[in-house]
Amino acid sequence: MQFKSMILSNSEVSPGYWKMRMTAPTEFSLAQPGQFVMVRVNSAIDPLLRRPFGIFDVGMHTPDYSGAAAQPYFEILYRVVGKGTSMLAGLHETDQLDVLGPLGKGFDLGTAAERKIIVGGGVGLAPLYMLARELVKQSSVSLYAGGRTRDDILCITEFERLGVECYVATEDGSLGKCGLVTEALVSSLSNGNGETSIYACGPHGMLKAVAGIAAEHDIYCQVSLEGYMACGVGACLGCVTPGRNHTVDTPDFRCVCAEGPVFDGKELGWGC
Amino acid sequence: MQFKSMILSNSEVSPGYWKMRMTAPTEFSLAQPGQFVMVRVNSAIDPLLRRPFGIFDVGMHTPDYSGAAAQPYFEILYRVVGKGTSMLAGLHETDQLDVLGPLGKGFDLGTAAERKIIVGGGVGLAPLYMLARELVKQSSVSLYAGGRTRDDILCITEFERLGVECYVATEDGSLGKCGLVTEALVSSLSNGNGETSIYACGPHGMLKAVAGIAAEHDIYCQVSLEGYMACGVGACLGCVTPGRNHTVDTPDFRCVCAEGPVFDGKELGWGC
Amino acid sequence: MKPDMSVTIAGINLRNPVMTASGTFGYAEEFAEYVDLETIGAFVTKGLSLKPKAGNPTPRIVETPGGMLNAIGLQNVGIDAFIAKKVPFLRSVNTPAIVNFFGNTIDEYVEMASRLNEIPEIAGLEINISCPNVKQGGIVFGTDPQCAAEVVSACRKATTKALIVKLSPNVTDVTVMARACQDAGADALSLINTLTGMAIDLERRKPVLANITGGLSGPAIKPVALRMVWQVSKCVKVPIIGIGGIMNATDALEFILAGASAVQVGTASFINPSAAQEIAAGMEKWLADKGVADIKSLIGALE
Amino acid sequence: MKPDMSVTIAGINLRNPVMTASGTFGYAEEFAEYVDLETIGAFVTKGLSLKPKAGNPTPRIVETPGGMLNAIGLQNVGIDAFIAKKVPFLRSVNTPAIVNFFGNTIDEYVEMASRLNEIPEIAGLEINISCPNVKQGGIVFGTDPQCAAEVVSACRKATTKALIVKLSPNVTDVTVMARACQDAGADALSLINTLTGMAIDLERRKPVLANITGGLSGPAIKPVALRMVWQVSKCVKVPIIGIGGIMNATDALEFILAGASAVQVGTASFINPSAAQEIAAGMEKWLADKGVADIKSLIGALE
Ligand SMILES: Cc1cc2nc3c(=O)[nH]c(=O)nc-3n(C[C@H](O)[C@H](O)[C@H](O)COP(=O)(O)OP(=O)(O)OC[C@H]3O[C@@H](n4cnc5c(N)ncnc54)[C@H](O)[C@@H]3O)c2cc1C
Ligand SMILES: Cc1cc2nc3c(=O)[nH]c(=O)nc-3n(C[C@H](O)[C@H](O)[C@H](O)COP(=O)(O)OP(=O)(O)OC[C@H]3O[C@@H](n4cnc5c(N)ncnc54)[C@H](O)[C@@H]3O)c2cc1C
Ligand SMILES: Cc1cc2nc3c(=O)[nH]c(=O)nc-3n(C[C@H](O)[C@H](O)[C@H](O)COP(=O)(O)O)c2cc1C
Ligand SMILES: Cc1cc2nc3c(=O)[nH]c(=O)nc-3n(C[C@H](O)[C@H](O)[C@H](O)COP(=O)(O)O)c2cc1C
Ligand code: FES
Ligand code: FES
Repeated sequence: MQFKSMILSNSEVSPGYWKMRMTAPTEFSLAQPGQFVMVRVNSAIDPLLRRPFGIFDVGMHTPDYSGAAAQPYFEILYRVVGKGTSMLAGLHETDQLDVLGPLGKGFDLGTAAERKIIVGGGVGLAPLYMLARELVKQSSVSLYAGGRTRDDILCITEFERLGVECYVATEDGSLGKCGLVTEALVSSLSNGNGETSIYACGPHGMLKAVAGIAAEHDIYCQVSLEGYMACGVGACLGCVTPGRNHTVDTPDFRCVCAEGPVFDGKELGWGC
Repeated sequence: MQFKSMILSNSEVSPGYWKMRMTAPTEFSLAQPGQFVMVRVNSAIDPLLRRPFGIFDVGMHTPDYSGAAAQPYFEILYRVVGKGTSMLAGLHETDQLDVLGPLGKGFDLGTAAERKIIVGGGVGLAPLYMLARELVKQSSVSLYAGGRTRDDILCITEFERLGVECYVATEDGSLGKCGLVTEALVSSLSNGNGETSIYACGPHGMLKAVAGIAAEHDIYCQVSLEGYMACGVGACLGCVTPGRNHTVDTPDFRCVCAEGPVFDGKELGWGC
Repeated sequence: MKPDMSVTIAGINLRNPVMTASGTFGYAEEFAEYVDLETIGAFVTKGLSLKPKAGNPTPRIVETPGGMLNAIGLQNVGIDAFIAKKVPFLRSVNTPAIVNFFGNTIDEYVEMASRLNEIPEIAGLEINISCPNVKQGGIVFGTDPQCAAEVVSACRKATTKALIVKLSPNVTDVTVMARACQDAGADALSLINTLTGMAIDLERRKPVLANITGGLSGPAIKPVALRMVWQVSKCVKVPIIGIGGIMNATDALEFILAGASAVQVGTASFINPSAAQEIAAGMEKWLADKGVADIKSLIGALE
Repeated sequence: MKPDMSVTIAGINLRNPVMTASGTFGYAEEFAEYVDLETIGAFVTKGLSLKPKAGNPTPRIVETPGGMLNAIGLQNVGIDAFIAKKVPFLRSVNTPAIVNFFGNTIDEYVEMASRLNEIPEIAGLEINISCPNVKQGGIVFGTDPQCAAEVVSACRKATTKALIVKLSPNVTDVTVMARACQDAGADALSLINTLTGMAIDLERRKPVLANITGGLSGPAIKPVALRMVWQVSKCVKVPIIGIGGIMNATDALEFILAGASAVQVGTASFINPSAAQEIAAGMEKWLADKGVADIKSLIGALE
């Protein structure tokens, strides 16, 4: 759906990473973990295109002053990387934004029996919090969070509060294990324990590695992709990613915004 | 000069008319009545060009909290007519703007002996307040303010506080005399009293009428013009206006931003 | 009094002059959730070819100042899948559907025209002789009056449906192309397609788009589009469909004044999926406010 | 370590590759208060003709999305007043001055070239064969390879100074024009001039510009300019000066990667009078940060 949203809060949660809470219509609470929104940063033409962000969480906001009705909200967790995100970081409470969403296909929550492993790199954790919140209701969940430095490890305490077992790895060793999060992941799998399902979001390189590891261990693995998007609704074909059987003569492009952003790792053509 | 300025206040003084007070470097206090500034509305490319505004006043701002040093400021009085002015009206205290100015040639203050008549139409009053403030120091000053309705008659109390004799005319009669301000002006001149000098700013039609009246009575009349401006410094030649002797073969274009915005009414080619 | 917003383009009656531009509105389905599809004048579907087309590798789009570049490479499902999977939805909506198509040879163009001619759900055809993205593709036709005329007259023979020719702005004199296409049998002309542009990623020292160059669209190109529509309207008799950077009702009405009988909304639908509906409503409101009884009285009404 | 920012264009040594574009920096004097004129690579002065030129009636400029249209009509003081009133200032500044000029006939172009050749303070000439504003003016030369070649070779014979030819983007194939001008004796090519556009005032039902059409400049045209610079750099040997929507150091460096040996900053100087100086400084800082020793190593370094 398309709606005007009012900013309830917008603050820096870690150097360069911001969390914004915005009002939403009631139906928005049906958003699935892994779905995203397209945010129009302002009503001018700079920036022109909407910006896509995963849905970090949804909930009900109860204003301080008594008597006020509770207000459905959603949150995004975003990293300031360029023009649009810098402008977002400059916005204040009560500022208005035009939002499109929830968009795309979210994560398949799987079955209670499975052990759930979540792998997130940097801001890739954004769409995984709401997922964890759902998964812990039925299964044991562990999180493997990776980043370049400690500043890239976001919201770990929130995940722990959910009862998620958290393993952290940073490339510079400033927090948790020193190295890539995928290494920690492999070792945990090597002592193969029962039915497992993997959920991953992060840099393309990491997703490719995770999908590879999952394939080796024959584990069902869902990855959430990014792609340059204009429309967010499957119309422009700007965001496509090659599917498993893609060749130029037998095109097999998948639309990240409409068929994804969450895909079965085995369904994608990971290229080289 | 070019400087970063911080907004000290920005409020609506009459429906659709706003006054903004902004910090300025010390040298800015040398600004002459009739000079203008070019304001960059934001750092994005929409709007792309700076917006020109007359300097309403300059002064020293003493912050409430003690110990703080007094801060030179200037003010603009602006009417919300389009994209840029709407955005300006949306700005808050402490927001920053990039400002170019003081620009252009201001009013010639004349001699003490002369009686001074100021004629302003709508937002054309903006650059005339600072002028009046200077003129009252040495001469008797009367103001003829015109507008479509009462809402277009701005800051009259400020002018009166300076000791300026104010005559108001509105086309719908909602304030002062009903009709055009130029009619009131003519009648006052008809009982010709000694040496007089006229200063006018407002819609082109009004300026043309005032210049005509002044010429008839052989009175020295300075008018402040508007023109579509890109650079504000005499480089783009976008803002020109035809001078008295202008013909296509003997071009006599005057640069409003550099040679004006204030011109001797007799120097301009008023066309038809 | 409700203004008359209806126009007729090449025999197609439109409830209002606002169409959606090819490649920016998918096959209409994609926008059903956001727009009342029966408030729009017509849709133009994504460029179609005989065989399915893979399109270009990614990145395919990039934002530019006031615009965007795209190098989708005309990815499309091909005419068979189009008939099987897309036409049924188009049938279900009471709004004329115009199919934008292309080929790599005159024969392909002709085969497309004749096959599309058999589909009753289709109100008209828009020939894309101007897509700048595919190297061996349309661009040749779109920049040479001779070739353009050949394609158009060949397609003209192959279909009895309304034939709209979409012009490229990447030419020295668009009026030459316009006259050539009119004389070859076009019922209407739509312009402009995208301007060829390029974006560079300084840090990677590479073009941003995998295809290197792409087509520039959005508000940035509006002044060029308005100028070309105005130029063409002065030299052809067939109706003109104005395209290029239309974001709101004011933009659309400017194109009408410049000589367009209808407009297409493209990139704007990405920024605001309900743009076409809102623009149509905004135009009607403007006419009502100004007491203009009939939109047709504004076509080419520039003083 | 301080990067080497110097480049040589057509024998003119520039301390850095950042020039100011003709018509956007006056005669440099106008900006002396805002810019240290000796931090800029070179200035190009406002288009000059034999006789003073009145230019177009007003309005002459209008803002457009991400850009602006201008129809100044090449107003200028004429060569006599230029020599008397403007050259003395140019002499006083230690930065190369390049004079942009035009004529309505080949003879006028030639007379201008030979008279300018006599002025020692002038480092080079830029022939404007591409100004889209004057009806009987440059446009003809700028869009026909034959005419362009004639003007250029005629001027070539009339001057020993560096001869830069400024190309129009309003053509089907800019590489054809580029090769024609190179072969006719141009020492360098500068591109792009403005794209022809139009703006309409809906309420008045009139074109905004008194001249009806004008030249589009600013960020909006950057993708088209980058594409043309890249295309031309692939097919000529002479150095290229990149122009079009350059607002900051990143934009300028993108043009260098695309194949430009220098750039010109135009509209940006209106929005920020110190743009050229800041861009030059920003480019140097970027090279220093990346450890690039010499700007020349980036020319055409696009992968
Ligand atoms: C489905 C999806 C979900 C996302 N979720 C999040 C999230 O939860 N938190 C977060 O911080 N970021 C997320 N991103 C990335 C985010 O969209 C970009 O960081 C953001 O668009 C950058 O905008 P900018 O103007 O600051 O950067 P600029 O570089 O100025 O943007 C220029 C253009 O490139 C596009 N772009 C730049 N980086 C990316 C990217 N990584 N992915 C897609 N488009 C990009 C922008 O949308 C814009 O069109 C997501 C991307 C997608 C596709
Ligand atoms: C020397 C000078 C002094 C001025 N002083 C004042 C003042 O003190 N208070 C005030 O309210 N207005 C003043 N104006 C007019 C003011 O500049 C315009 O109202 C303003 O630029 C409109 O911007 P916009 O984006 O809201 O309107 P838009 O219509 O969106 O602007 C579009 C373009 O047209 C230009 N433009 C629109 N109207 C005018 C106009 N009347 N004059 C010049 N350019 C215009 C804008 O600068 C912009 O480039 C002055 C103009 C000049 C030239
Ligand atoms: C993503 C995208 C895809 C497009 N695909 C096509 C196409 O398949 N066929 C076509 O004729 N034009 C295509 N176009 C061009 C548009 O139909 C339109 O002519 C152009 O975008 C200018 O209009 P706008 O500025 O409103 O977007 C496409 C444009 C975009 C942005
Ligand atoms: C107001 C204005 C006047 C111009 N006058 C000239 C001119 O006299 N001769 C010329 O060759 N180009 C002229 N140009 C074109 C610029 O030199 C430059 O090629 C064009 O503006 C694109 O660069 P930009 O986008 O950085 O402005 C003018 C441009 C503007 C905006
Ligand atoms: S963003 Fe347009 S199809 Fe995915
Ligand atoms: S605004 Fe540029 S010359 Fe006056």
